This record gives sequence, structure tokens and C-alpha cells, in this order.
Amino acid sequence: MNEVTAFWILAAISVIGALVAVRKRNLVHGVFALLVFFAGLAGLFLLLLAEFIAVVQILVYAGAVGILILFAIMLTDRVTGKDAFRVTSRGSFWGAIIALAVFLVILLPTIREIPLIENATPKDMIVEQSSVKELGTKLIEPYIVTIEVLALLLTAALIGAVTAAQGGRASEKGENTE
Amino acid sequence: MNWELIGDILLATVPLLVIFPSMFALTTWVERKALARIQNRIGPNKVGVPLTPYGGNLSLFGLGQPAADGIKMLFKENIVPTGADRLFHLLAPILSLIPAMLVLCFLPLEFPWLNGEQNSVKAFMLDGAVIFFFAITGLNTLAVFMAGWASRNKYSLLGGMRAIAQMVSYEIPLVLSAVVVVMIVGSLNAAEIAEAQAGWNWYVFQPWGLAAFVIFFIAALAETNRSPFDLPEAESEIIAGYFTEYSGFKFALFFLGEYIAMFAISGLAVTLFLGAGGGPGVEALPWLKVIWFLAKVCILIGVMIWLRGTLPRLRVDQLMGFAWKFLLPLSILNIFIAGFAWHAKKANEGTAVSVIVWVAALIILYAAAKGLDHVNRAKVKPRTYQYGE
Amino acid sequence: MTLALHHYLILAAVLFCIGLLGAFSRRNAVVVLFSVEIMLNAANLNFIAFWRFGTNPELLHGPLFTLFTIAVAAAEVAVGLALVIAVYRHFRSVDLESLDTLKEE
Amino acid sequence: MTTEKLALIPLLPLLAAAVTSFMRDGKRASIFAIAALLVSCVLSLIAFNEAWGMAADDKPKLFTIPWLAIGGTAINFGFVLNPLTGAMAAMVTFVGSLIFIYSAGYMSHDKRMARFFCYLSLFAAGMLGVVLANSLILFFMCWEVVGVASYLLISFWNHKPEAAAAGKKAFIVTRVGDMGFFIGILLVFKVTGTLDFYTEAENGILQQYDLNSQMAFGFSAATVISFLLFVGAVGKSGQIPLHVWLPDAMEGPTPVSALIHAATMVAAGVFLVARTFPLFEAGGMLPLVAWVGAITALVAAFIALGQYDLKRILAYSTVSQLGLMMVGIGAAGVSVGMFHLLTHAFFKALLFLGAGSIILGCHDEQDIRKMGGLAKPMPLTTIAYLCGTLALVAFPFTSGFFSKDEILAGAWANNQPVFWVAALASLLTAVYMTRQCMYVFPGTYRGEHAPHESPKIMTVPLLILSVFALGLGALARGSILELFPGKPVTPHPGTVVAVSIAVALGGIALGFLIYRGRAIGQTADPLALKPFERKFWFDEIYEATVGRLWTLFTIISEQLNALLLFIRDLAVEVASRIGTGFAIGGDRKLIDSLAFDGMCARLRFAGRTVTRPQNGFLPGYLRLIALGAVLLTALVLWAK
Amino acid sequence: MSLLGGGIFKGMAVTLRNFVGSYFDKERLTTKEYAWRTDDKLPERAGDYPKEEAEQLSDTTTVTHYSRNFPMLLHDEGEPMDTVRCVACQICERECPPQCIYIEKSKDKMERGGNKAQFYPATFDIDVSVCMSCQICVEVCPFDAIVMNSQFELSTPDRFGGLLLRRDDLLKSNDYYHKIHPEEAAARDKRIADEKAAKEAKKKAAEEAKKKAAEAKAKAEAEAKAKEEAESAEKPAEAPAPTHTDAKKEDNGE
Repeated sequence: MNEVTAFWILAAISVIGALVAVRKRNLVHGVFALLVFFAGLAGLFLLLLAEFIAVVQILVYAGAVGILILFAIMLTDRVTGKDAFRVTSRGSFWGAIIALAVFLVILLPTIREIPLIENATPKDMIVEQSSVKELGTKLIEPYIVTIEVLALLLTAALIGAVTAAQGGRASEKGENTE
Repeated sequence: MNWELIGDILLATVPLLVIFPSMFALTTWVERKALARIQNRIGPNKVGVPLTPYGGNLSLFGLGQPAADGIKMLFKENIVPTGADRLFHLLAPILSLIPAMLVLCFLPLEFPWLNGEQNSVKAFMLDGAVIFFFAITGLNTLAVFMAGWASRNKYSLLGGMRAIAQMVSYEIPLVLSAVVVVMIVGSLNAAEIAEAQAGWNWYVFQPWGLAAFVIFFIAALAETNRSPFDLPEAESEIIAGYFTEYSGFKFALFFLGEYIAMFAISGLAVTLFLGAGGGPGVEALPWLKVIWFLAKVCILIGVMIWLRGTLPRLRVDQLMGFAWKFLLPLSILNIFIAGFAWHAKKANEGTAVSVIVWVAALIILYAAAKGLDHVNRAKVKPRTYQYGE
Repeated sequence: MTLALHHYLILAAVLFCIGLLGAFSRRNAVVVLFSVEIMLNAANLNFIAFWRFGTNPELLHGPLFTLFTIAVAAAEVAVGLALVIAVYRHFRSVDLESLDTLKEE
Repeated sequence: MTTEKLALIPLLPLLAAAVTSFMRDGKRASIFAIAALLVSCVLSLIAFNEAWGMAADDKPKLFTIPWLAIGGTAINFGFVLNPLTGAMAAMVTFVGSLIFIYSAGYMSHDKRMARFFCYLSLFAAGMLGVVLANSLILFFMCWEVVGVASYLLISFWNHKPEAAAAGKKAFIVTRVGDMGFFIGILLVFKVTGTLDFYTEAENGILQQYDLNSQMAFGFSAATVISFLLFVGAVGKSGQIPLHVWLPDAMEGPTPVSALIHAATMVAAGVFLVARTFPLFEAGGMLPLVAWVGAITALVAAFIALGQYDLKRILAYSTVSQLGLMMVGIGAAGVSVGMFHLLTHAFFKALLFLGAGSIILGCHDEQDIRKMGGLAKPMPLTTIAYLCGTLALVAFPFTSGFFSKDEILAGAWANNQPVFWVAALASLLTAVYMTRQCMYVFPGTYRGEHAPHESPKIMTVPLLILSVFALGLGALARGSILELFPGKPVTPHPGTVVAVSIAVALGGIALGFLIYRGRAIGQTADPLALKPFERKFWFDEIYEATVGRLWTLFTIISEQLNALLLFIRDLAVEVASRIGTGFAIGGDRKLIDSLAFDGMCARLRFAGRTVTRPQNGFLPGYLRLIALGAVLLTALVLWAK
Repeated sequence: MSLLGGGIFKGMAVTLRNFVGSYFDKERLTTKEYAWRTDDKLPERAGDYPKEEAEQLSDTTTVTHYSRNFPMLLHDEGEPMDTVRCVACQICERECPPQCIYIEKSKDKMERGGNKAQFYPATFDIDVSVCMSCQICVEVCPFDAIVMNSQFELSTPDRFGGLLLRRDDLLKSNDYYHKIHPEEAAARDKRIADEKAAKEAKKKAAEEAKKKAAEAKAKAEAEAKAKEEAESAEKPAEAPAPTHTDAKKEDNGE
């Protein structure tokens, strides 16, 4: 049970999760597969020693985003999908082809560089302090403005989401502001 | 294979898997007994230890009830409604139990049989234990949704959606009140938080700590769907909420998950505010720490039961309003006050100023709570009757 | 065999293209939205992998950037889903094939 | 001049935009915006003064603010101060302030006045950023801010569908150019590894002259880069073939037209070329610039002859003048082009503001056929307008004369055919301006409501501008030509001087002769020929080509179809004449079903196939975007 | 200025008092264990019942207060099936809210108690696992054939069959009914007797009415006249009604 095995297992979990999420007709199943994907990715983050990111991944994606998507699904269409309908959109074959093309285009530089990066080994991080603490210090010290902007963005997104989702009533009010 | 490590992990985790489920069994009995007594009933008092297979029975105040319940649950038929999503119907109780069990690992229980280096469950003593705790408890919401949706029953779905809305709303004051302690200690590590409260420096004795503890406890009640916030399983409105279509062993798992979650969150409250394992005599006898910890957890559970016997259920709008209009502003204010108070106290260690700050913080918090309460109530007009009089 | 950077890179590429596939080939707007999430997460994996195998991990650039990405993605999901709901309210459908008012008649 | 002060020049209007966006009271917003711009005007005058002291070859003053570092390369936000930027900043802020003041009067009845000033300030901020930027990326960002602001301003009266459409058109057409610009920027970064124009270490884009040694896409890097940058300039400056948005942009409020057309936005394109002149020089793209400019100048002048809308005439005149500026830069160097840009900014702003005053006086009437006899009720406006006209037609010793003269001299010296084209364009300029004046000022009023003079707040800027329009050329000629890079031709050959005076006076005379004594408005206009009036069918052509690229295929297929049908008819005719009974069987079978009809059907099918991607199907668009990304990446990998 | 959350503490004090008090004060307890026992002595052992208690329990007539109520079918004295009151009219089957009654009519008719020959129930099943003891069947029965039983020991090892009471389980004599609900049964019997008497009286009256029919015909003209008068009298009575509604409307409008 070493690192490599863990990597393959987690990779398989994430890939299968993502595939199921993307291909499943039943949306709720799809969302749960998506959550499996998120969890697998969190595992990969742990494997890369980014434990805080792993927690945040679970907290934000599995905890918040998943629920949000579930709510959206419950508020919109038939959950299990209409059986008479196609799952895929028109000409999805070409979509798959293009996705494959993108894949190749991304892969090409990676493969070309493999001899270069193959020997890159991760540094042994001997961090005296906890990395979470380090991260927090970093967030306050050089990135405080980013954090503030991010907070502003989240607030704006919150208001925007509420306004957009509220629909009718909000826009009636909005017309008077000019 | 590192057998030593595996041995340590087993030594640390197996007790958790023994202690808490057995505490669960006991708690079901205590709860039934206590609720009955509160309502002037007797409660379960028949089932005991059967002395012979043909009769003759030692009743022991009905202490055999949990075992009997368990056996009954185990042997009940597994009913899955027609049209339900079989897979998710099965997965939901499991998914509800796993996070609850998992987060127990983050509690700073210092078992005496682990040597000093691997004090408590060191294998799981991650730097971000507290945030891990919240992240993983958040998964419980998904289990609830899964159960509600998979049952293919409108009551179940309604219960599930109610539960999600409630859990998501109350998670915010829960986390924000925990933030206060994290901020003061300067660490997310549960062991360090416990360390910081050694002696009698429990944070509940600080005004901000008291406020945070009360907020935390209320939010914890809502988070675990306990009365008076048990709307998701409000019998009089939606049968049993997301439990409606569950019976037998699956129901037992749900039940177990819910109670373990209660223990876990009480454990976190004890860790954050009630000095973890601290108590009289721990310096001399370190193993007392576990006892004290569990005792405090039990007291909190007792209060939960007591509250369940006392308070009526809230209305949905009251529930949401309470979270967003009362707890949230108060917990945000509390963060600021904690910061100020801590700095003021640090600057004037041991002087009269620190006492004044203590009193002032208490007064401000109380006034703020009172004011929020007043503001929230101002909008509620006395009910008028159209055809009454 | 030891793990090298390209393992993670190829995995991320695969995940990214699965997301792309979903965005290209599904009719439901919600599914397209979560395909986009898959792509973002694949990018996050790349960030973390580069950080871990990079020259100076003590700067913590990878986790920081990922943290920001996650926050932005959360905002994006919130707004995106709100838009989906608004679209649903307007067209009574979230089927991308029926949302073709962009077409010039 | 410190970095902070220099940065304040664009930041003050930006601040004003931010603050006024929260305001509702138009008057307060206008005061705020005007004050901000006046302060930044003062600052830029100080900066201008400082820059004026520098010699042409001096190292420019740099003010760098680090922005982000990617790997080893740093991308900076920076400002640069040299005579070019100093003069431009001073001009923009000065003309801008006058336009701001003017629009405080012009827009005073509009409900959304505060919003208008917000957009105006945003526009000014973007423009000043463009002018002062020391890095291509900052330049591009501000360039885009300008684009957004102009979109908002043009479609400001968005309740009018034409205005909304015009805004969209402006945005989309300039986007075509911006795409080229952006690719150019990326290429610059790839080739040079920096985006700064100048650096202290003397390795900025404009300080490297070895760009020719590098190759991109089989050409020298400098050629490709300068071509791509020129595409951006063409889009922004309304050069042919991307000029179509400019006249439509007249749907916006008149001060907007003045701001966009006269002083700033369209000048941004010319400024871009002037700014990156070393690249163009290295890449050998100057003849192209000159030729594009000359053709633009000529075509736009012809179109202006056939227009009846007051502002549209001015718009085409602007296009024409911009063409002349390009000629100036392409044929004679930066100093000449920029000289014309500066003088043009003043007199064209004057003309637009005057037009705005006329339009307001005639109760929102823009058709010159319904004006006339305005000299009497609107004396101040008339005087100012005539001053602007004189400057524009390059009447001797007005500012336009000096600058145009330089351009013609430069063209004469370097590129004789361009010279003649430019001269013809100048002649036409004089003709159409005279035509316009003859329509508007003498005679009797042909509209419905009596015209009236505009308020002081509008006429005062007009008069200030007319002073500059007349005098600036003589005043600034020497120093501008001295300080900007690129030496003008001195002394001017006699032919040039003669021609330039002749075209101005001859044009005026020609126009006067044609329109004198004619019952204007009643009879058909002799010069408004169909091609001119219809703007050479540019819009229609684009409708059929760029706008509906896919429909084009269908059209072509159908044309081919018709052609083939015609050939078939011909063949049938011939065949039937040769021998009926013998031919019919072969004709039906072979020619009808196999050759011609089958082919036509296939062509039609092809047409329908190529229209399919544009079907409003979102995933389809997504796929196309991804396909584009794939192709771009492949391109990058290939270029590597 | 009351204490914040004071209400909660007050409530908790109350429950605490109950909790503690219930251990010391037997009077508080609402639950009575083994309520049928007169000596009020708690059993020493829980579990299966002592023999005498079991006998007591099987005699359901004694424990009506703690028992469950489900319907039963009444029959008069004699063989149950010969004297069953039910005529399988199926009204109760239709009215039953949870639809726990299942009836099959007999093919032939049967005469009982000297009345006209009627059908009788060939099958009469009540699923008491579904029955909610609402007593609607009792209310609607026109033949007083179905009344509520009271039972204590209902538990059964057979989940489906055991709680499905067949016709023969349901048949109970009127005497039994008198035993478990003496007052109710007496009242019911009295009413039946009264109705019977009234019926006979009516019969007699009908015969007399036939005789009077001829006289009635003669009086018809006079009656028609009276009717006319009555109609004219009704009209003014109707008149004020509209004004009343108008006034109401105005009220609402304001």
C-alpha cells in the first residue's frame, strides 16, 4: 500500500466519478457521482500533501456546491430526465471529437516534456510550523488585497445570484433606479 | 507494512468504535426514561435480562430495552418502496453514519493506553482538525437529501429539503462561533485547543466564550435535528420526514448516525469551550481526562434531552429567522468582541482593566442579544382576528 | 515506479476533457455547469501538482492559487445556477437545444 | 512630475466615473466629472510643459508600477512621459474638458445625465490610459475600456433601436481589429519577452531593433507584428475596410460624437501607429499604412459628398481626415501625422460641437435639407462653425492648412501616387464642406420651428475652440515638428504648396459655384450621386460578406446556379437548333439531371450546410470556441 | 426587562420539577400499570402474565377502559348465521374511510325474524390493521348490525392473516353487546323497538289514509285555492332579502 497504488485508486475514482457525472441520465445520480469525483480529487490533494486544500475542497465542493446544484436541479426540470428525450445534444459526436482534439493538444506538450520532468522529484518539505498556519500568514501578508477582492466578489455573487434567481419582483424594482 | 503504526491506529480507533455506540445504546434508554419522567410517565421498565429461556426476567428498570430494540431492528424486514431508488435508499443511512463516525477521530480523547507521544488519536491529529470536522459533518446533509430523494415519497422529500435548508443555515453560526476559539488559540488543531484550556482556563468562562458556546450549542441542536429544531422529522406535519420510508436495520443505522453526530458535536463543544479533558485531579491522574471528557459530553447530551422534553417545535420561518437574524449577527459581533477583549486583556494582564473588560464585554454581548431580540420581535405584530372577538 | 509530475498532468488532462465532453454533449444546462466544475477542478489539480513538484514549494503559490480558484468557482456556481433558474423561469426549460433565441430568424 | 501625479491623470476621471455611477443628480455629477477632468487637465499641462523641454532623442521619462511576475518575466503597469504622450494628454484633457462643459449644457434636460457623465469620465480615463501607457498590455486594457465606454456612449439613448444597433456595430467592428491587436501583443511578448514600450534597461519593445532577425509565420517578426497592430489601428480609427461603424456612431449624443470622433477614440488608432512607429519602420509596413490611409481619405470624401445628415457628413469627413493622418504617418513620419491629429482634434471637435449647437437650435433636426438661413438666428455658432470649416478645408494659414501641407509635402517626397490621391481627397473635402455650409447657413429656414441660439455654456467652448482651430497650426508647427520623431520635408517644393492652396481655394470655389443660386432642398443635389449617398454600398456589402459570411456561400451558390442555368439554356438553345430529335434525349438525361441540375443542387446543399453552424445552438458555439482554441494552440505549437 | 431566554429557563424548571417529582410523588404519574388490578401493586416481575391475570384479560368484558375498539357484527338470539342482522347492503363498505371492510353478498336471500327475505353477507372481512376505529360504519348502518367491540389482546404472530377478522370472528350476540356496552345497547334496543312500533302505527295510518283518499279528492279544489293564497303571501316575505345582501355588499366594499 504505497503512494503509487493510492494514486491509481484515487485517479480511477475521480475519472469514473467524472465520467458517470457527465454521462448519467439521472441528474441526481450524476450529482452524487460528481461528489465522488470531488472526494477523489480531495484524496489526490492529500496525496500531494495539500491537506488544507483537500479540506476546503470537501467543505466547498462537496458541502456547498453539491447542495447548491441539488437545489437547482430540484427547482428546475424533471430530475430523472425524460426517457423519451436524448441525453446528449445534437451532434454530440462532433463534441466528443473536439474534446478529444483538445485532449491531444493538451497532452502533446506534456508528453514532449516527459523526459524533462520525469526526474523532477518533490522536495521533502520539512515544515516546522504547520502548513495551515503558513498558509494563513501568507493570506494575510502579501495577499490581503486579493482576499478583500475575493470577499467583494463573493458578496457581489451572492447579491447577483439572489437577484437573478428572484426574477420578476427584483427586476420590477430595478427599473426605478434609473 | 508498518505494523506498529497499524497497531497504534487500532488502539486509538477501536475504543471510539466501542465507547460511542455503547453510549448511544445507553442514551436511547436514558432519553426515553427521562422524557417519560418529564411527562409524568414511567417509561420503559419491562425489558431486562432474561434469566431463563421460558420466562423469569430481571427487569433492572428496563435496561434491556436498547438491546431488545436493536435485536428487533436487526430482524425487521427491509422494506424498500416501489419506485424508490434502491441504491441510494441503501447508501443514505451508511453515508449518514460514516461522517459521524469519522469526525470522532478529531476529538482530543487522550486514552491512557496510548503512550505520551501518540497521545489521543495522533494519527488523525491533522493541523486542520476543526475545519476537517466541519467539512465532514457537512456531508451529513447529502445523506439526508439522499434519503429524502431516494424514498420517492413527498413527505420524505419535503423532510429532506427542510433538513438541508436548516443544516446549511445553522452551519454558519456554528462555524462562526467556533472561529472565535480558533482565533484566540491561533490553531485549528484540536489538541492544541485542548492544551490552551489547561487548568481552569475554559473558554466558557469568558464572556465571548459563553456567548459563542451558547450559539454553538443552539446551532448544534439544529445541526443534529434535535428538538426544538426537529422540523425535518416533524411527525404532525410530514410524518417522519426523510425517515418515513425507512425501517429495520437501515432505520437503526440512521438513528445511530444521528446520535453519534450528537456525541461528536457535543465533543467538539467540550473541546472548544469546556476545557476538553480538563477537570479536578487530571494533573495527578492523566487517565481522568478521558473520563472527564466523556462526562462533559454526557452532561451536554443530558441538557439536549432536557430541552427536548421542554420546548415545543419551532415554525419554519421562525427557524430560519432565528439563524439569519439573530445567531448570525450575534456571532459576527462576538468575533469582534473576542478580538478586542483578548487584546485588551493581553495588554493589561492581571490588572483591574482586565476585569473591567470582562464585565464590559459581557454587558455588550448581552445588550446586543437583547437588542437583536427586540428588533426581531418588533416586526411581529400581535395577531388580529377577523371574525373573532 | 515512482510518481512523477506527468502522472498528475495527464490525469488532469483526462479529467479536463471529460468535463469538456460533458459541456459539449449534454443538453441539460445544469449538467453543463457541473462539467465546467470538473474542468476547474482539473485545473486545480494541475496547480497543486506543479506546486508540489516545483522548485520552491515553501512559497505556497499552488495552494493559494487553488484557494482563490475555489472561491471564485463557488461564486461562479452560485451565479450560474441562479441564471439557470432564471432561464428556467423564462423558458420553462433548461434544455440547451430549446434555448435558441440567439439564432437570427 | 512624479509617478503618482502622472498616474493621477487617468485615475482622476476613473474616480469620477466611479463616484458618479452612484449619483442620481445630473448637475452634481457633471460638476464632479468636470472638476476631475479639469484637475487632470492641469496636471497634464504641467506634464506637457515638462515633456516639452525634452529633446526628441532624449530618453523618455518612465514611471513603472510592477503588476505581476510570471516566472522570470515581470509585467508592469507603467506610464511614460515624452513629448508625444505629453502633447496627446494635454490635447485630450483640454478638448475633453471643453466637451465636458459643453455637454453639461447639451444634456441638461436628459434624465440620465449623471449616468452620461459617468460614461464620459470612464471614456476619458480609458483614453488617458491609452495615451500614457508604457506597456502594451496596459495600453490594450485601456483601449478596451475606451471601447466599452464608447459602446455605452453611442448607445446611450438605448430606447432608440438605431442607437442600440449602432453601439453594437461599433463594438463588434472594432472587435475585429482588436483581435488582430491582441494576437499582435501576444506575438510581441513571445518575440521580445516584454510588453513595455521603453525600459530603463533599454530593452523595451521600441528599443529593440533586431526584430527583423526573428521570424514568425514565415515573415519577419516585425512585419507580422506591425501588420497585426495596424489591424487594431484600422478598426479603432475607422480605416477602410473597417470604417463602417464610425458614421453609424452618430446616433449617440453630439458631445459623444465630438469626443469619440474628434479628439480621442479614433485618434487612438493613429496614436497606436505613431506610438509603435519603430516597429512599422522595421517591418516595412509604412507604404501599406500610407495607401490604406489614402484610399480611406478618398472614398470617405466621396461618400461625404452624398450625405444629407449634418453629423454624418462630419463623420465621413473624420474618416477622410484620419486617412490623411495615416498618409502622414505612413509617408512622412510621426511628427506630420501627429501634427494633423492634434490640429484636427481641435477643429473637428469644434465642428461637432457646432453641429450639436445647430441641431439643438433646430430642435433635433439633423437633415441639412431642412435647415438653411441659420446665420442670422445663430450668429455665434455660425462664426465658430465657419472657423472650423476653414480649418478643415485647409484655408491658408489656418491650422489645418499647415498640417495638411506637411502631409502633402511628405507624400510628394516619398510616394507620388499617394500624393495625388491625397490631394484629390483634400479637394473633395473643400467641396463637401462648402456644400454643407451652403445648405445650412445662407438662404431661408426650411424647417418647421424657428431656430434659436444655444446657451452660453455651449457657445463659450465653441469660441475657445475656434481660436485654437485657427491659430494652433501656426503656433505649434515648429515645435511639434521639431520634437516628434520623424523629420518633415523642408523646404516644401513649390508644386506642393501650389497644389495645397489650389485644392483648398478651388474646392471652395467649386462648391460655391455649384450651389450658388440653386434652389437648395427643392431640386436634386448634383453631387449627391447614388454611390456617394449609398456610401458605396459598404454596409450592404458587409451585410452580404462579413456579417453573414455563411449566407455569402449560399448567395454564391445561387449565383453559380443561375449562371449554370443560363449556360444550360444556352446549350439547350444551341443543341435544339443543331438537331432536335437527336439532341433531346441526351439533353434531358445527361445535362439536366447529371451535369447542371445535379451540380446546382449540390451547390445549394453546400450553401445550406455552411449556414448551419450559425443556428443559435449553444453547445455548437461552445464546440466552435473549443475548436478555435485547438487551432490556436496548434498554431502556437507550430510557431514554436 | 425580562431576562433573555428566561422563558426557556422557566420551562426547564417546570420539566425538572416533573422529572424529579415523578420519582417521589406517585400521584403525578398519569400511567397506571396493571390498571385492572385492584390492589395497586406493581408486579414483582415483568414479562408474561400470571395465570389469573391472563384469564382476566381473556374476559374482555372487564377491561373495556383499556381496550381497543373495532367493529363487530351483531346477531340476535339463535344460531349466529341465522339471525345475523346484516343484509350486506355494503353501505359501511362504501363509507369506511380507510376502506378496511370487504363484503360479498350472498347469492340467495334469507328470511329472519319474520321480516322480508334479504341477502346476507357471504363474506364480511375487516382488516383491523387498517381500521382506525372511527365508528362511521356504526353511524351509517341502517340495520343496527355493526357496532363497536372492545378488545385487549390483539397481538398475533401472523402479520397479514391474523389481523384480518373474518365474518365468523366478527359475529357477536346481542347479549355480548349488552355485556360490554350496557347503556348503549339498552338505548339501541329501545330505539329499535320504538321504530318497530312506529312502523306498525304508520301501517295503520296508511290504511286509514286510503280510506280518506276519496275525501281528499273532493277537497282538492279548496286546496288549490289555499295554495294560491300561500304563494301570494310568500312574495312579500321574499322582498327584503335583496336589500339585505346589498347592505352586505356595501359593507364589504368599504
